[in-house]
Amino acid sequence: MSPVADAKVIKQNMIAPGHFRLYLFAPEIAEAARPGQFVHVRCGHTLDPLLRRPVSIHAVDREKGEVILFYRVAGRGTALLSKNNSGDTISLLGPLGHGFSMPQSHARVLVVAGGIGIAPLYFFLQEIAVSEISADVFLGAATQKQLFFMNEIKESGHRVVPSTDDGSTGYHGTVADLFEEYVRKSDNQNGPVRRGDDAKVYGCGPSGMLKRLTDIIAAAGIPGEVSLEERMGCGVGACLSCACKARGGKNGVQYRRACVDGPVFPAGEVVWE
Amino acid sequence: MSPVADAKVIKQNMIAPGHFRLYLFAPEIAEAARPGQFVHVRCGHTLDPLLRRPVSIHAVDREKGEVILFYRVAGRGTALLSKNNSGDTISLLGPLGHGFSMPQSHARVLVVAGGIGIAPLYFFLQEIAVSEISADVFLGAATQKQLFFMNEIKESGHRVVPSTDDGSTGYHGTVADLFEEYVRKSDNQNGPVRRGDDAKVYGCGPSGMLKRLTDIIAAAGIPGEVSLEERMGCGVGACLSCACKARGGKNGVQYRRACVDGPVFPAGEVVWE
Amino acid sequence: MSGVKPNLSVNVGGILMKNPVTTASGTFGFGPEYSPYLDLNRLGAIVVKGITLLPRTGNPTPRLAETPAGILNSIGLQNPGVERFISEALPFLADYDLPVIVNIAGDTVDDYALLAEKLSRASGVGGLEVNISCPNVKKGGMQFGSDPAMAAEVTRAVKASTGLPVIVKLSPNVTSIVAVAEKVAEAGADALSMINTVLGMAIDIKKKRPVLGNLLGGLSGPAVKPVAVRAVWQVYREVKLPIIGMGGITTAEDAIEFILAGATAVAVGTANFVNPRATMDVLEGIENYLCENGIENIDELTGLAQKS
Amino acid sequence: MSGVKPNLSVNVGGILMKNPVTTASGTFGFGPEYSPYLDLNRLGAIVVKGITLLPRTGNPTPRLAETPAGILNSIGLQNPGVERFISEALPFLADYDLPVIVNIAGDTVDDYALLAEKLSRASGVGGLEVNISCPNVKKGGMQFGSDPAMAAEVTRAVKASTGLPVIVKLSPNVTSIVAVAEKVAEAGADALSMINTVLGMAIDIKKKRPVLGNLLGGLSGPAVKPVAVRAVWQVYREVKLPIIGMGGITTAEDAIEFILAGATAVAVGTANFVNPRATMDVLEGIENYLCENGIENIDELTGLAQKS
Ligand SMILES: Cc1cc2nc3c(=O)[nH]c(=O)nc-3n(C[C@H](O)[C@H](O)[C@H](O)COP(=O)(O)OP(=O)(O)OC[C@H]3O[C@@H](n4cnc5c(N)ncnc54)[C@H](O)[C@@H]3O)c2cc1C
Ligand SMILES: Cc1cc2nc3c(=O)[nH]c(=O)nc-3n(C[C@H](O)[C@H](O)[C@H](O)COP(=O)(O)OP(=O)(O)OC[C@H]3O[C@@H](n4cnc5c(N)ncnc54)[C@H](O)[C@@H]3O)c2cc1C
Ligand SMILES: Cc1cc2nc3c(=O)[nH]c(=O)nc-3n(C[C@H](O)[C@H](O)[C@H](O)COP(=O)(O)O)c2cc1C
Ligand SMILES: Cc1cc2nc3c(=O)[nH]c(=O)nc-3n(C[C@H](O)[C@H](O)[C@H](O)COP(=O)(O)O)c2cc1C
Ligand code: FES
Ligand code: FES
Repeated sequence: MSPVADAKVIKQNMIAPGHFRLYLFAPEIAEAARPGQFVHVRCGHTLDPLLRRPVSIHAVDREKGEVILFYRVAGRGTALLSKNNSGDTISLLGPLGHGFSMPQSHARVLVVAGGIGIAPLYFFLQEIAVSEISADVFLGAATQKQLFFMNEIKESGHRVVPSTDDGSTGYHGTVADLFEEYVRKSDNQNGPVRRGDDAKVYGCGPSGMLKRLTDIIAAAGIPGEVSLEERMGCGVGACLSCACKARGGKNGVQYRRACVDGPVFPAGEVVWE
Repeated sequence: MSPVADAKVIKQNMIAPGHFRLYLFAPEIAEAARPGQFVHVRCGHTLDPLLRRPVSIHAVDREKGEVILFYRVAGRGTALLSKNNSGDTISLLGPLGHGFSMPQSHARVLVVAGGIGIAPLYFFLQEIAVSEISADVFLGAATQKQLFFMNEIKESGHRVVPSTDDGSTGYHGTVADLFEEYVRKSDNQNGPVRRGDDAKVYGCGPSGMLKRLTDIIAAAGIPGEVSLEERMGCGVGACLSCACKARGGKNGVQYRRACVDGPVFPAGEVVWE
Repeated sequence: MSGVKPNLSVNVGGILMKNPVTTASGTFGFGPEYSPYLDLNRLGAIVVKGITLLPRTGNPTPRLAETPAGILNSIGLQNPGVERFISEALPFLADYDLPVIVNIAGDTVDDYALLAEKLSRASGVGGLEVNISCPNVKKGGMQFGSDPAMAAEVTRAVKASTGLPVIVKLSPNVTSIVAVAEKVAEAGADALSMINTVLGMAIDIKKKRPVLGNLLGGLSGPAVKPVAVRAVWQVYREVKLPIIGMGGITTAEDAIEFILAGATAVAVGTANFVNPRATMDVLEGIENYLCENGIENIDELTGLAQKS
Repeated sequence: MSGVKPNLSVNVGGILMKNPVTTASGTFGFGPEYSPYLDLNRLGAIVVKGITLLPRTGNPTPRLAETPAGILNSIGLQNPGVERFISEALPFLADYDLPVIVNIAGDTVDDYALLAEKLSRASGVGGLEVNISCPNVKKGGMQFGSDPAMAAEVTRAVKASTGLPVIVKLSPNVTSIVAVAEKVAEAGADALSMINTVLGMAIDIKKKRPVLGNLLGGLSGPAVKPVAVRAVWQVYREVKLPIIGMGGITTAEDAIEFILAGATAVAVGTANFVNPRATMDVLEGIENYLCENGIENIDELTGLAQKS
């Protein structure tokens, strides 16, 4: 039986305006969770809003039985969620979905995160660090204050290349632009990423950014995986509301369910609208 | 303009299981409030539950600008209300309705409160104490632990005669039974309440109790006022959902609006179903 | 653009409103009830409680039940009758500068005609809203609204008895609201309003009987908003009459949904009970939305979602 | 009395259910999706997602919008088609001991007949639920459900093609659900289920276009409960067929409202998305209610509110 956990809030920290890290006691979920998976969260206790909200698992502490979420207040559900304090109870379903595949130990790992997209990739970076794999992390945000967890990521052995839309830190532009330049340079100068390399890209962020990322890596011939954000109903594959277009099937394009077939898909399989 | 006050919660105390005293900062309402009036309270912040809940004004502290409510958790709305803590904001409409008339200074004041019915009568007792009127208070509850505020009421100069359904304190039986005996004794023994006395009864409690009370005082020829509990929509007289039957009109019976014509009515005007 | 004040005025079938926000009949009394909470002059119009020829005492209590994000009501047209409405309630509104729209309901076609006639002779009435869709009365009411031919007959009778603009209020409790709207339009209605309440019911599982004294009731409030927006969308496509949209509007965002779907004006109903200033919040929010979107004229917004 | 376990078993037009709790088509997949969360054997029956003759890809996305205490969906009958349903989905359910009710939808009367035939030959099907009320498909769907004569024709065709119990699922989007129910009963239906979703719509005010890819959608969830209870109440009075009640059931209290109004069984739909164990909570709550009220047999509860 998969748990519907009534998780106790351990603590909740606002780490920037509208951005929260929520620590929940849910040992079974912590135990089972893999990077890229999500929990389906009941944000309030009344019939409005009605549906759960999908939130990536951002980190776990298996010893303490903790599941940690990192989220941005986007609307009513997440606003309610942010009102929870230590001792409150939140209903969680999970871990759900198909996460990131774990890279081979000798692989060249490139992580591209836009905005809140760092949420699940942070967990991914934690987990590969345990296997002593280090990654190049391209971290994009609107502005310096929203470049979250740079130091923590560096401390676990990864390299971080930041970008900001307003140029307040690092590369001035989007993280897709930054990554494109990086890949182009690699190509030209025989640099670190080449066709045939055992490189792999892991991306999460707004869909515009992921579409660009997919184009860039397709052109460069690098495989990759991206995590999609679809509106979800059930989260368990029953309602067919999270349909997203993927290559395959009889007509070359078929609907797949982001909640169980994803949210992480091989970049090359996604059919962008 | 009447206020729709966004009142800050000063504090909320559970004074018995499921019973709360809620202190709100709402100076305009505190200033204007009269005993028997109520506030229309938004218990949550979402669309469910949708409607406000009527709650009597239980006390005010005009100097501090405080409005105090005393309520019992009866369902979803009041359950949500009980979750509010100091610093939270609650929307109030009020003071609303037609309250108790203030007794003449020489009047013999008899107060009959059943259960949570003490909520508005407490305010009434406070206010008449300021005018140095003291009352005989018949206070009924299911059990001793729910005989609220006995000492506070005594301290403000009133006499309290308690009754409990389980006999754990005072008279063993309902407060209506207690009051009936009292009135009968008064009659027989030429005691304190007599026809022609300037006595007046003020009652609040479950509708079964108020109906009995009305019968008792009608038989004894004592005037009285009772506060009714009707399901309310708007609270301001617009929706006609709080209709209650009262004597008057062409057919001898007419609907009156509990929210604006009441909630306090002369006992003799109420037509009990 | 953000400096320019957008033009909010609308014309609903000859009723000139300074802005598109009005009240839903039966949820705003006759005006005095909410006048302590807002300046009535800021409303685009006021629609008063449904009026019948003779006084009505309304339905037995309880008359209200709360449901998820909605309410059921079975008030049953309690009202003082048209004579006392004219002599006692109308004068209060004469002091305000806004169109007064009177919602009328009858048991027969003649009732409607007579009501229209009497109200046309009264001073201070700016328009009539013909309630052929009340689920809470035995005779008339929804019966007229669920039969396109009957709806048309009532419309014609009212039009023949008045020079005032005539708005016909449609029921959602029909297989095709468009079919009713078309017939009503042919019969000469100047505008449409929709939706009246959705027929519903609640049962008290402790007492094992219906909650409402009248058994069935009309569902309103946020719960019905999707049904109402759909009705406006469908009718706007087929019928060229201005629409007053209503059903669950609590915020400006809700109101804008209705306007984008095809409404010329909007009415706030159940939300008044929750927030007495809901009409004002809606009005201010619409104005901000127009500014933010660089729209100078509210008319440009009507039906815009149909064009995408 | 409180010691005695009440008898929860019901007979829905020949389908024997060990308790009155089933699932609403389209909200519970084909079984495997929720099997990690509950023991399917504890359900009274399972109603699977709507099946068509040929596979369907469904409607364009977005297919879901949240509304106040409800959701709008426009899935559009995405399903693998009857052949693959029989070969791939049915075997999973064969391991369980509960009636499998297959919801069928067609574009033509013949489609329905053919589906019924094919499913009658498959093993492991306990009954058919005829979906003449889906608002999310262009052809067929609600068209059949909104015309009593068409509804009857579909019913007759299905009955002629199968020996399985036939439940006809009714749409609330009609002027008179009783009129449809009566014709369907005359045509030989063994039971009725109601309600399918209420036709609705939402508009994205940022994008200024409908939220759903398919523009209109079906409203379900707590918001529609009063409409559904009313439908069950009205039909129970006039038509002597067992009813599976559904629409907004999230708790046992909700389910009991339907039973008191006249339902023999109840289905949990949208609530599964919120609480995967909603069916179990409903079941346990019904059992407690019966115990507390000293009712030995669930049948005694059906329609009890009509008798007060
Ligand atoms: C698998 C998955 C993992 C996610 N992980 C995270 C995370 O770790 N941290 C985080 O901050 N957010 C995450 N999200 C996004 C998060 O689910 C939405 O921000 C949230 O559902 C918005 O709910 P709300 O009630 O606050 O806003 P709403 O009021 O519902 O909506 C606000 C805005 O967000 C859009 N929206 C609503 N639901 C979704 C959805 N499911 N997908 C895309 N857009 C939506 C609405 O259309 C609207 O524009 C994830 C989404 C998915 C599908
Ligand atoms: C003028 C007035 C003053 C009141 N003052 C107080 C007070 O000071 N303290 C206090 O504890 N309670 C008071 N009440 C009662 C209080 O309003 C209800 O207990 C409350 O509305 C219940 O809301 P809920 O959401 O918690 O319960 P719900 O879930 O709505 O209902 C719980 C039960 O209460 C019944 N109910 C709901 N609303 C009302 C209503 N307005 N009147 C009567 N029964 C209702 C329901 O039918 C149900 O049986 C007052 C009521 C009125 C009309
Ligand atoms: C308490 C109440 C009384 C109503 N009375 C009337 C009425 O007299 N005439 C009428 O046409 N509609 C009446 N209605 C319907 C409303 O005008 C409106 O059409 C409906 O409530 C939907 O809008 P809402 O969801 O904003 O409330 C009434 C609604 C409520 C809630
Ligand atoms: C996502 C979704 C898909 C549905 N698919 C079907 C379907 O395939 N066939 C059908 O007859 N009803 C379908 N329905 C309607 C439900 O079975 C049910 O009648 C309706 O949702 C009301 O119940 P609820 O409020 O408990 O969800 C669907 C409903 C939803 C929400
Ligand atoms: S969210 Fe229901 S199938 Fe994916
Ligand atoms: S509660 Fe609306 S008139 Fe009294």
